Amino acid sequence: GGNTEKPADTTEKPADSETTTETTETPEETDTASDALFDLAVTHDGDAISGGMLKVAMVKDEPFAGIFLAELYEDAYDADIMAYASNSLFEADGNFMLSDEGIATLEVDQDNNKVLVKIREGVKWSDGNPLTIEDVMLPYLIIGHKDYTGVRYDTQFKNIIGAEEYNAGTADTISGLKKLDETTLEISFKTLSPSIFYGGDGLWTYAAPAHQIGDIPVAELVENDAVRKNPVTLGAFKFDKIVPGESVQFVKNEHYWKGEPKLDGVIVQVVPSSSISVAIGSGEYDIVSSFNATKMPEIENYENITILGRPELYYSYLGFKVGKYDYENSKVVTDFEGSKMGDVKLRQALGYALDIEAVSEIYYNNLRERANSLIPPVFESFYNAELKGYTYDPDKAMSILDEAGYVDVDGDGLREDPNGEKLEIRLAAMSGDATQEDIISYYLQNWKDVGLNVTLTTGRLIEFNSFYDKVQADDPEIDIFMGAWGTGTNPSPSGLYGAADQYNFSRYTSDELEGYVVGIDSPQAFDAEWRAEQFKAFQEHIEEMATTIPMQFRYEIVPVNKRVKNYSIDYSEPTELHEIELVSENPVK
Amino acid sequence: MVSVSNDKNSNIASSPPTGFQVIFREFIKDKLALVSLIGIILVTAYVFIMAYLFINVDEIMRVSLRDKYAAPGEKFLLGADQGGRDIFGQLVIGAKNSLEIAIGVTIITSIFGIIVGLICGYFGGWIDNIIMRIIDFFITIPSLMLIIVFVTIIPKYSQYDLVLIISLFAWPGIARLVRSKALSEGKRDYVNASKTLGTNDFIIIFREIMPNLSSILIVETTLNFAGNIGIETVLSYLGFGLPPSTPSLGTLVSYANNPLILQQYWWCWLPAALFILIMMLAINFVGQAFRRAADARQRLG
Amino acid sequence: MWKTVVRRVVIMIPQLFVLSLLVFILAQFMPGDPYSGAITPETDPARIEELREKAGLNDPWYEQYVRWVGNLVQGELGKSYTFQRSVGDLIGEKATNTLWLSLLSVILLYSIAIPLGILAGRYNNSKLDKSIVLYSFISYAIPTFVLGLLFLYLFGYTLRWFPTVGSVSVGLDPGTLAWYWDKIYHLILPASTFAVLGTTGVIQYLRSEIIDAKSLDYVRTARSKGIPMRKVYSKHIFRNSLLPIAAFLGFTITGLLGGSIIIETIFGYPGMGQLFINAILSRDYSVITALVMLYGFLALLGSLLSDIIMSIVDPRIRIE
Amino acid sequence: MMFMQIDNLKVHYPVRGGFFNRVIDHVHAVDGISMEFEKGKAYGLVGESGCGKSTTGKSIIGLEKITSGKIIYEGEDVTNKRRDRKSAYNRDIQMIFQDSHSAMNPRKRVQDILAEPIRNFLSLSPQEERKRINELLAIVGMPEDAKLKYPHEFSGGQKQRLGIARAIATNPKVIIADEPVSALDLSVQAQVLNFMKDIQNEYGLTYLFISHDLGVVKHMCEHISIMYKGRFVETGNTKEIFENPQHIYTKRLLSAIPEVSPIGRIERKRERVNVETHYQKEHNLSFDEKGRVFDLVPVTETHFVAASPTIKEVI
Amino acid sequence: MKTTDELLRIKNLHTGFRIKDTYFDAVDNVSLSLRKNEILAIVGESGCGKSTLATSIIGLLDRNKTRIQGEILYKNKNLAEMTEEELNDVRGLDISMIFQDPLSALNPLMRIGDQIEESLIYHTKLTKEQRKERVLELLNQVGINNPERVARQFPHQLSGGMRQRVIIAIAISCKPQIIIADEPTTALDVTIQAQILDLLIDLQNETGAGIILITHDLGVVAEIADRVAVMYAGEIIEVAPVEELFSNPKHPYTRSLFNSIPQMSQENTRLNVIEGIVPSLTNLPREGCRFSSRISWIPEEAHEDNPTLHEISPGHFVRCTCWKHFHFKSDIGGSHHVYAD
Ligand SMILES: Nc1ncnc2c1ncn2[C@@H]1O[C@H](COP(=O)(O)OP(=O)(O)OP(=O)(O)O)[C@@H](O)[C@H]1O
Ligand SMILES: Nc1ncnc2c1ncn2[C@@H]1O[C@H](COP(=O)(O)OP(=O)(O)OP(=O)(O)O)[C@@H](O)[C@H]1O
Ligand SMILES: [Mg+2]
Ligand SMILES: [Mg+2]
Repeated sequence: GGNTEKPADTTEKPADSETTTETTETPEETDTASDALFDLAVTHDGDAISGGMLKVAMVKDEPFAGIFLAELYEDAYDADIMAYASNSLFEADGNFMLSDEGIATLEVDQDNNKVLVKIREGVKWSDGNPLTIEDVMLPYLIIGHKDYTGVRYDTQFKNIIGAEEYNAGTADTISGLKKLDETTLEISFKTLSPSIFYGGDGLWTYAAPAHQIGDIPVAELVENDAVRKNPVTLGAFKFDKIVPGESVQFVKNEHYWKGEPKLDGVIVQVVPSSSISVAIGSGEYDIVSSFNATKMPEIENYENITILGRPELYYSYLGFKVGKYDYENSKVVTDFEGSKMGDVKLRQALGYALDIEAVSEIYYNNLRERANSLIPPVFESFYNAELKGYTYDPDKAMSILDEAGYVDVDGDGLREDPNGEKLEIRLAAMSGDATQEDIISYYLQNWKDVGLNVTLTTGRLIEFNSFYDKVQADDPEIDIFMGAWGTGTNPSPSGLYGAADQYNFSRYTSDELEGYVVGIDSPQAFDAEWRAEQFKAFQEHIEEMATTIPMQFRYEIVPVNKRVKNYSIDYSEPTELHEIELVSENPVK
Repeated sequence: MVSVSNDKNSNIASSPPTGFQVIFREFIKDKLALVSLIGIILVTAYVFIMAYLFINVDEIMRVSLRDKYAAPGEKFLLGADQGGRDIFGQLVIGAKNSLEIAIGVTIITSIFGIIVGLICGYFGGWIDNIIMRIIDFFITIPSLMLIIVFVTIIPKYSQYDLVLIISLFAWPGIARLVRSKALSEGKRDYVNASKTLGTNDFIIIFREIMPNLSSILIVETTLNFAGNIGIETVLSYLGFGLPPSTPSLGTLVSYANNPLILQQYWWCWLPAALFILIMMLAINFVGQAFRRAADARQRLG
Repeated sequence: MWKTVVRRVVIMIPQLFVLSLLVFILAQFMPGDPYSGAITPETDPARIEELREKAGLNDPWYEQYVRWVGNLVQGELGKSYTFQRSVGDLIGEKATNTLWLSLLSVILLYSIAIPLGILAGRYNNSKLDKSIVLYSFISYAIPTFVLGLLFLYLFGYTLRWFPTVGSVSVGLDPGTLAWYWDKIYHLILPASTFAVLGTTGVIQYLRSEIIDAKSLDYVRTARSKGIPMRKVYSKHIFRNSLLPIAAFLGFTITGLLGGSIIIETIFGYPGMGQLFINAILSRDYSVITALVMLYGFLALLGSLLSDIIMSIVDPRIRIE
Repeated sequence: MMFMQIDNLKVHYPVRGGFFNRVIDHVHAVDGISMEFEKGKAYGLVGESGCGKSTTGKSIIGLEKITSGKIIYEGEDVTNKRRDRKSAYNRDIQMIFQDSHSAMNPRKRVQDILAEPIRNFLSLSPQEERKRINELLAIVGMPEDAKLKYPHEFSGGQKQRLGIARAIATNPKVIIADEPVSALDLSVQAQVLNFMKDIQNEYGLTYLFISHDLGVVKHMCEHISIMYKGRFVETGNTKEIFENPQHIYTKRLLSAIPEVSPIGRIERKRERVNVETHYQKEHNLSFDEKGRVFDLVPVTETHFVAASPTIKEVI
Repeated sequence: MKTTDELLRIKNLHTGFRIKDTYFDAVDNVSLSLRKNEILAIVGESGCGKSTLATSIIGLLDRNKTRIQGEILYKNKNLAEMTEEELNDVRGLDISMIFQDPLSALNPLMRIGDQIEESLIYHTKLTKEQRKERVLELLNQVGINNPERVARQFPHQLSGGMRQRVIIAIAISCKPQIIIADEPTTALDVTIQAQILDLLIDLQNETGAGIILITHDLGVVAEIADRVAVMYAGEIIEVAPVEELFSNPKHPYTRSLFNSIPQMSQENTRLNVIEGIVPSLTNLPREGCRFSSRISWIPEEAHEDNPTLHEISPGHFVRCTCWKHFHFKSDIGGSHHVYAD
């Protein structure tokens, strides 16, 4: 949804092939890289009615999990829903950096590895209780608690001084947290990097209502009604009624610190992908989130909606296994000689052979585009627009292959390797909807056209979870794989391309690469320009090595009914939820 | 007693119970069943001949993006799907696959079910007791769910695995039916007679009892066959059927999940849906004719 | 009577045991586990390993099994990984929906099938009979999902008579009349699909029972008493033919539960069937195993119910 | 000379019930009967429905499991050998079934039906086999073209004759006939009975003739046993039974048989009522506390009656 | 006979079954009458049309598949032409029927009491209590000892004899004028048969109803019938008072039947055998003497062309004059090995 107040989420996540979930929780930023294919904000005129319910459809074929607490939820759709009642403390600017506009402000003391979080006075929870500094501290105590079973207790979190002791049970609280006064919290970190400005390095950007959940044991929290049924929140709207897994009704939060919302409330409903288009056409919903681009033709001609669109913080890629992960010593071991995909020419040829352009056009109606780099263009300052990428060029692919000695010696139409041995390349690809199967078969076809015999690992598309299982385990059945990352707001390659990173799936590392990866997040990188340079060099290097070939960037589109006013998905000019209005009682049909 | 059994005699005496003649007469009487039977045979033959001799699956399944949703016409008899693949070819191959699966499952489950059922029904006693417990177990467990679980855990699964998985859950029903019939048939005096005449049990089971159950078995097999076409398509529809890029009727029909296709690109799903419908109807009509032939009371001819 | 019921229940135990073993072993074979997708660059893989260890996923399967069965026996179904809640609560919520669906389906099914079956049987060989039989053939032949999709498209999307998502509109207070009505309103489409598909069996069964019954001796006796034909039908033929149908109820309900997987998928109805498919897709074992067990248990209960009803309605097999 | 003896034969069927379907009781279908067979004679077994007549026949031929007791055939104990299908005993003892229709596999032609015992018990060449079948058909008075027909193409009497042909195919010595004519009309019944008598005389067959029709038994058998609840109440030769019935149950049975003459029917009815009241009154004396029939005690050398040891003298 | 005594008169009744679009008369030109206080037995071999005749009278045949011609006069009304509704006023009230198989003739799912009560509901104006009382009274009347209990039981809980008594109770519940009993004792043991027959005699003496008793057992006939009609191939071939028929059977068929009864024969003699078999409905001989083919040694000329019933002595009618020429085949030394198809 086009919410406005989410704080930065710096984490990158693997994106599965279809859903747009991973990136829907991204904050806003000016879209500069792309020539606006779509509007970013609605321009519906008319006199607003007073109040009214905004109906939001969330396209999803499963029920939502319904964990409405930022510290605990795992399903991105929950976050989507929570956005209407967000407990977020910070707001971000167009560069995804935390701004001073939100409830709290951040002061970073780089030298002492300390930050100060200051909250506004007079902010109230949806139940009327005032926001206190304890509410800001509580999330740390939850995540760090020994009974906490989520994934947020991670390397970053351990960067907070005292977090590990607290987690081990040897300390009653996290020593790095210090309440300075009723509105200020000081947090001490082991180290600080530029990530801190994006909400990284272990900083937590949400508050939790201590007066409501402070006394609930952490182990029981996730099933507690305070999380499931009647969460107390800070956002423009507050939870009213919940049909588990299906829909949530919000009503306006009179205590909202920015002022009373103009709408009476919001209804968010899960709608299966099969029925969404028709529902949009009949004006059932005002705003549709997680709308799949492949369905674009189904709604293209509707007159009752405006289709908003913006690039997503996402890229998909073709990865090549050129080594193994050494789990004993926790490091990536690159071995070009010993890998089937060791030859850079072969990798490049595989890249040039893919007709991603056609797929983007036909299947995705140009809502996806050929990616040229591992940094989405949204990150204007980091994105290397100069890179050519591996655009479709089968002739080039073939000549490269000929050059490299991959020629068809036995005349079966398929190339053998330079030693004259049969070459079968095993591709692991994720399953998705029906389109995904077509697309993958089309890619296989592309490769066959240049004489490469690529077959599917396990003979079929692999379900999301086991796909990453296999890829991470360096399954010998996998030579190449097609994955995707949602970059989050911090596109730093650390964690994905570093020498010790398990998620460095292609298992490529080198001194040069490691230099860039480490550099980007080093204290030196507080110098923005230097950091940007490192980013660009990183992108160039990977393009050169072709161990990971970017495939597609994508657009997120949001159909909005013409009765909605003051709605925008622009990263830089976000919608203020409390400002949204409707211009008619009933949706436009 | 006297007149009852005599009545029965005279009833049966008026029409011989020998299989083919009766069946033939029944079909002559019931034109719909006849047309259905001929239709099934022709369609099946056509499908198999086309599928094995004239249609190249790789060719059919080749994605041709420019032909996305091509309408029926010159190039594609029944149009093309979103991958620009020929619907007609997919229909034929899909029909072949569905039929093969249905035939495979029917044969396996029938053979297994009939043998187990006959043995249980004839011998009774502890053999029967144990096997019936097993059968009860199979019948009460949620088979669709377990089939789905199976499909997801088989690493490299193919059409044949699917046949085996479905069969695993389908035989007990047949076995139970055959058992109950064999049980009552086994009580008839000709079985006792054979026993006293020195015939061994297995000959009695397979040469005496089985032929007498043949009409019921034919009926059941026919109706099961129809059902098995159904289960394959349902599984494919749910996404747990045939492996991907194997054309399947269920997959074709599942295109209708998308309202756009349902309405505008009807050629993607409608032919497959009609094919299933007509096939099931036809098999059912044939099955009903067999059933009437098997049951003297219902005969038309 | 109670003795028999208890006996049947006792017999169910080994069946459930075997089922649990089967399900558990199958689940062990499923690729991936709930943590395998939980990867972000900042997540320490060691943390995930630690979570796995904590959840006992690294123990030998038999230990996990014993633990699982132990919990199961105590009514503790485990915790869903995707929903982060007790499976019991989760299923409880969905089961209510599915049971509503089944219930309405059964009601619709019988209210369509019984009159049709009776008419076809009573006036057999008439035009009416023939069209009813044809109807029953077609409803047998038409694949569930095709009918479901057509209904959805026609009554849901095009005519917009019925809602196409969810089980109830948000904003209604549970327990109010409006809420109940809204639930039923959401159910009508899937339930009618179900009902239409289920009619075949009942119609054909009733029809042939009635046709057979007409020539039975006791019907002749009844007629020879000089009571009106209408009464002969209602008191002897229909009653006797309908009683077994009542006894099928148990089986019908379990059949419906099985079919719920398809129907709920088509209509996006949030019940146990949909939950199952989602659980399969997200490798939520505790949900998968619990659901299979529950379905198995319900199926057994259904057949028990059928037996009990049968023994109640049919004095010949009345059990003491 | 007794060439076959049945000694204290018992067949009990388990009755299941209670928890776990355990055996909770037994139906004493046959509960200790003894018989002796002389070659070439016909023995009748009479009693009301469910008294165990068929069970007796079936257990002798091996179709039912014997609970206890012995069968001695030509001096040999064959009790447990009966189940060996191809044993000499099984060849020598054959059965004619009540419902001739269901006793023949409707899917088989007459020639295959008749060939079944021949193939199982006699190793004949195909020609010899064919000859034997023709012979059999001739014996039962059927033309050769009957061979190619199916059982349903024959009338009840003809089918019964085919059944007899099958039973005598292996030259058996004993034939157990379980209600062979009760499904037939009078005139057809006559045909079959005549015929059975003829072959008995011709081949010296021994019959165990089971029937509930005393008239038929009287016509066919030299020796009659009256059965009641799995036990014999009276056994003796036909004359003794009919002219000097001892047991109250026998008397009741005899009085219930309708005479084929309207003359004197009023008296017969009165007589019936008398016997019935007598039966009801004497019932307790004639059976033990559990309603079980007493052991047999001799009346004459061939005539035995069940009587309580205490009232033996009274008789 | 006085006509006032006459309860039922059947005149030239034809009842045909439709088989493949043609009607075949299973009852072919039958005329009979039943008097008050009389037991009229109809005997004949299986398939000769006895049951068809009985069910024609009470109108229980499927009207779509049968054709009834002729008259069945009861109280000057022709039952054969009555509508279903009119017949319902007669059935159970004036004419009732007893069926052969006592188990299947009772509704297995209905209590005995209710089944008996049913006809009282429609034919009498008794109150509920009165009906209940009447049910018990009826059960008593048919010799059931503990009527209260039996009334509450279901058919399967009763023995065969008891069930048949219940059926009789149903039949006599409205004190009908005519009772048609189709093989009422065939399924029963001899001892029970005797009891049921005695019961029928007693009932008839009490109520004065006319009973049509259908049976193939000549012993039963001898025990209770007043008059006997012998049927063969759809026709009545001989009618006579019972003593007359048993002492002086005339028609060759009747005589053959008598001679095939084992009881009647001397010990160790051969039983009489009738050549051939009873023809099936579709190939009944429709012309001349229908029995002629089974007594082939009687010359053609001996049979009448259109045999009619001749009254040879008061009340004794015989069809065809061939009886005069009849002598037993075995008397002339024929073989008993007869094969006919
Ligand atoms: N398989 C069986 N299991 C249990 N009880 C049985 C079985 N077969 C027969 N019986 C019982 O054994 C008793 C004797 O049966 P049997 O068939 O021998 O009687 P019968 O004298 O031949 O009767 P009928 O004249 O009706 O044929 C009956 O009470 C019957 O219910
Ligand atoms: N519903 C019917 N349809 C066609 N033919 C019938 C029908 N009912 C009886 N028949 C035939 O009519 C003839 C007379 O039958 P009916 O039942 O009256 O004989 P029956 O004398 O009562 O014989 P049984 O002693 O066996 O009861 C038989 O040939 C029979 O096959
Ligand atoms: Mg018997
Ligand atoms: Mg009859």
